[in-house]
Amino acid sequence: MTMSTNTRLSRRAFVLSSAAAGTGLALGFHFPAAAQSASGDTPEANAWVVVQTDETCIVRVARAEMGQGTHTGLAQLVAEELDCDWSRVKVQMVSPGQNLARKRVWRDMSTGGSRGIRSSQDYMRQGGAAARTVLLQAAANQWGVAVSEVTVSKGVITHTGSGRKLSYGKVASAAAKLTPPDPKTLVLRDPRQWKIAGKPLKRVDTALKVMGKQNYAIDTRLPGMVYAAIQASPVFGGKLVSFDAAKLRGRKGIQGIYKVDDNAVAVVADNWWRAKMALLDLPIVWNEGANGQESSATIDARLKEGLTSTSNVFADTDIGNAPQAIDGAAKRVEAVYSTPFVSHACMEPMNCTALVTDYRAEVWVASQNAEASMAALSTASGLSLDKCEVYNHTLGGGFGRRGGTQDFVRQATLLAKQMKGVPVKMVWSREEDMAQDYFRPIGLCKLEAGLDEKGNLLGLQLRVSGQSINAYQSPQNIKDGKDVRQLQGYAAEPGDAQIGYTVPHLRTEYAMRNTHVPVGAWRGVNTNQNGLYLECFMEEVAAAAGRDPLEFRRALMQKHPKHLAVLNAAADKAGWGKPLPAGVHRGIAQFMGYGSYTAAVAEVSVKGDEVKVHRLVLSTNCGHAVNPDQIAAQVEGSVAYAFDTLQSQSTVANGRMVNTNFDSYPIARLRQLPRIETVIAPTFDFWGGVGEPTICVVAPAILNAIFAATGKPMRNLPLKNHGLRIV
Amino acid sequence: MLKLNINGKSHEVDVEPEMPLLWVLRDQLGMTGTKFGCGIAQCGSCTVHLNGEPVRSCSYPVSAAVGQRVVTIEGLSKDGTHPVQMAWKALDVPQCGYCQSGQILAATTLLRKKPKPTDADIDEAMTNICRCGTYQRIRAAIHLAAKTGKGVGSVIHMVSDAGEIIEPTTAQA
Amino acid sequence: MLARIQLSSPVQRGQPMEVRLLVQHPMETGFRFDVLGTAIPKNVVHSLHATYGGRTVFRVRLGTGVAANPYFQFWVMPEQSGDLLLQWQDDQGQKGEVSARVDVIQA
Amino acid sequence: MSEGARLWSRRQGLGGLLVCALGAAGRVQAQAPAITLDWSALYRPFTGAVKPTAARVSLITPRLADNGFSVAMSVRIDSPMTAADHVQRVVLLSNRNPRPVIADFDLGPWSGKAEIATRVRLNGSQEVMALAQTSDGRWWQGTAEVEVTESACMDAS
Repeated sequence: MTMSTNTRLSRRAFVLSSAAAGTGLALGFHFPAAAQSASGDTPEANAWVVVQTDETCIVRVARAEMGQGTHTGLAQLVAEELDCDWSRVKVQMVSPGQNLARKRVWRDMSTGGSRGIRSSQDYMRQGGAAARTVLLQAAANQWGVAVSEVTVSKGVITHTGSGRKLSYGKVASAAAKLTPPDPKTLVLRDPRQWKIAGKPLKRVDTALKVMGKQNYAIDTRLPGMVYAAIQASPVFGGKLVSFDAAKLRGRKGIQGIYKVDDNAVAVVADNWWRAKMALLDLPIVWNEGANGQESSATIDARLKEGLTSTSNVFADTDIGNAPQAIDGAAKRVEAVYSTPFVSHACMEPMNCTALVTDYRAEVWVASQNAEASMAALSTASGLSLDKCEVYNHTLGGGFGRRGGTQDFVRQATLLAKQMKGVPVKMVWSREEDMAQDYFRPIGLCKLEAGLDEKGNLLGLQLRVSGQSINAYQSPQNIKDGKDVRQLQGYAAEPGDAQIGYTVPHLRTEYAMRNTHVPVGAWRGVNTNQNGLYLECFMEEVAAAAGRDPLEFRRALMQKHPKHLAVLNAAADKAGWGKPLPAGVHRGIAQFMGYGSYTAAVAEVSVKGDEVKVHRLVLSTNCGHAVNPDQIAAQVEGSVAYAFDTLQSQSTVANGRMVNTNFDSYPIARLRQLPRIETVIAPTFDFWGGVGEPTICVVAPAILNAIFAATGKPMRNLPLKNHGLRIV
Repeated sequence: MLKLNINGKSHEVDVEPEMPLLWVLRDQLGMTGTKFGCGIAQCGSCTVHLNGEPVRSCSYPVSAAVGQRVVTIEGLSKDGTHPVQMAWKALDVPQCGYCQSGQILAATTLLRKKPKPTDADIDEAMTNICRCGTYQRIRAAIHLAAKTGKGVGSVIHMVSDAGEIIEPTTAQA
Repeated sequence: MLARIQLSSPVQRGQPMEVRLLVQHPMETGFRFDVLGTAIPKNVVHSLHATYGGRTVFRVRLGTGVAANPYFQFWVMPEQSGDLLLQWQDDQGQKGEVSARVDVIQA
Repeated sequence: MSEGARLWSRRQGLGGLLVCALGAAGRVQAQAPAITLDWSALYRPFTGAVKPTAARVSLITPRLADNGFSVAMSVRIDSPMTAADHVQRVVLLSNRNPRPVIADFDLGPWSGKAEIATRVRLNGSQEVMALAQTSDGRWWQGTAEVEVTESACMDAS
């Protein structure tokens, strides 16, 4: 069992109420009605666990559920330590208001960077173990026996001597009165012996989703609620100058037109469609500013300059003398890869319902960080945090769009502030959603390699020229002008995203070249482009060396056993080297991100302009596999998300995004998807992420297979630039 | 006033005839199981049945639904026990779940027309977008509901840290 | 450089007077980059001081940690009517000032 | 003075405008390294060898801030502000900003009240400290914790 160093759990996490009365507890803290149990009795074993007299075990979670299965996984981890009956487990989300009122007892609410489980597993498992401890003690007290004589299984406590039994629900109230154990004394279960965690249990949230009964933020309905459609300046950085409200006079259902911030206008109506149609007909004058001149061509020229420029470039890794080694090599390989902006395109468009009065502000929203929503609400409403509350919902997709960037909360709040006392549901059209995204940054990468006569790799040098997320979002985080975040996955030192190869001469450079387009975290972030650049190039180098691409990689990975093991696992399960049907070719890739190791083998055929992906074998070592079935779900989903890299792009013309709906921005469809196999190879000695790290190996494995099929490297994405399409 | 028959119940709405059925369902009638995704009939999140045929309600004028039987996800079954819903649950198909109302309604029509669909049939019928990428499980769940005995669900190879397979390959459906 | 000043009113002799000052200035941190990846030079208002009736009543040395459009709220105890003068300077040597006449009511 | 008050109401809009103009409308903070600085190293340049006493100083900030670009902060020091007993200096410190000294104020008996408010930049979630020196030369301090929520999408590269 591995515990991170951050296992210290604040005592206040275990503060128990001593105001117990009758069968339940009078809690010092009040949960809103929505979060209360039907029976009304909620003896809180601790902040994480509530055992009810009817044996229901409520596990409280602070992280968001956006489909990635974190609620199920976290509940499994708590239930494992609690040793309760899994069929009685229910998950309850806590709100940021509750978290603040209890001095952030549930800690971080942010859900991104594939951290939902790995950065909260330690204190949540302790929460489960602490609850078990007091429940067992309560039973021992009732029987007048030593706690060492008491065991538990599936929520039933047994006195080993007498065989007497008590259920958790029967001792919950007594347990809640006991002094919580010192977290240091808690011994967590060995993950290799897990009974509830580590198993492919069913998700806790499926039933509602197949009945259309899952309530998403966009489904919010409040008494007296009005609907808003909104448009911000289509050119980033542009300002609203004016709009001609008279043009909408007399239209059915229209209740008002409002300026929102200095760059947007909203139409409010009694029905969203009416609001949206009116907005389409509203004459709006924008001040586009200089950004109106920007286009994909101007951006491309800037990035190209960065590939060869000597200014504003830095080297991060610089081992040996790569330029000299490559210059002197028997054989040289050089390539430039390019990847475009891509869009998050969550299925549930950005939306937020806000209700603001002089003394209170509330939003109903889908957020990857409800506390970020809360802070945005407080700022935009001008009301202090204690007067604000956020009702977070299951997200209809997040992918990094609904994390730190709470622009939708800000807009809805600023709008609702102009209609005090009226709940306003603001929903973005798909076009607005894809025009006002925080896109995955655009980038180019020039790579050079030198081989000796025997085909051994002597030197490797690469330079990424592209937009920096930090420069856009948080420039103060760029240390000494060197934004190493854009080199994610290329770090020579061990860490969350270490390069898997040992090359005698290795140099990685970044030339920051920015654009006016907002950029942000797009599921997998910079591993997506960087994995593609390096892994496609490695295939080219292996081909130049006349080596099998797997063997070529293995030779360079001997000092990276975890990377290598995952690569081998994928190759093994894919049957690397075994015969394939005529016309079918393989490609391979491996990379590391979010603390996890991933690899992929693709089987692809190419006929004319048609690419068919037949099979993908994807392996991962995420350290601990909390729910293998949900890991597989994330791996399968990563394939579809990675298809954006192959076939989609957000182009810029006249300063604005052109591809603003699914007719011009293709999203992977069922018929395009290959048969996917997931290989899970946990080593139990670290905690890695699951939601993101697989995406970055999907596209290079497929592109490498196309290379194998056609003899042409696929350097310029999307694939239509090579006259190809995925069928 | 337009008269609609939705999930076997009659409703009257006072709306423009060109208002898409989706917004009548969601905003006028409060039936939010049908989702808004794109507004241009591309993604299928808004799929409902019209006399058993799937239509994309975001682009379907409400006036054209008058006199026809509209079935939404809320009307597919009372308690989620429709065979397609059962198969969806058995394979834990949904991730975020937002598109699944539409996916399930598209699948039920496919199975009505082709009780034993092939993979090619599924490819052709299932054009709805799922951004979470649940497609492999959607395919498997359709096979499961149809009891075709075909199809591949999640194939999971668990490998121990010693490199051996510790659990056999599991193919669902 | 534009600025706004607001004083509490009425101002009574022997009662502290609230001063709110907002200076329009980007407070360029030096950490930002332009499209070509060139660092934008640091330029912040580095000092600001207030006099009342010719006497210094408030002074602040500030840096990149103060938000764009620096805002300060502070107090001054006026003994008699006079002029409140606020002056500041940024790294590029640009100066700004704003003043307000204060009429003190005898309590 | 009425002129000042009227203009004052535009304060919010003005601030918003400038933030956008900075191109800093984004709100995700990525890869914020959790490097926190040692307080003693931060206050010693002001207090010398003296450790400030944790008393008399109230530092008020919102517990959550949606980004670190503009966080409201106010300081109040318990002092009669007389010629004989007053606060003469107030220093705001960050334990995570690239430049930890946020602002350094001079006050005096003419201030009437030992209260200051401003808006600061904070480089990620951290503790902030207000140091105050009274006219007897003694140093006092108060701290506050701020969670900068923009760090929702951290990815360590």
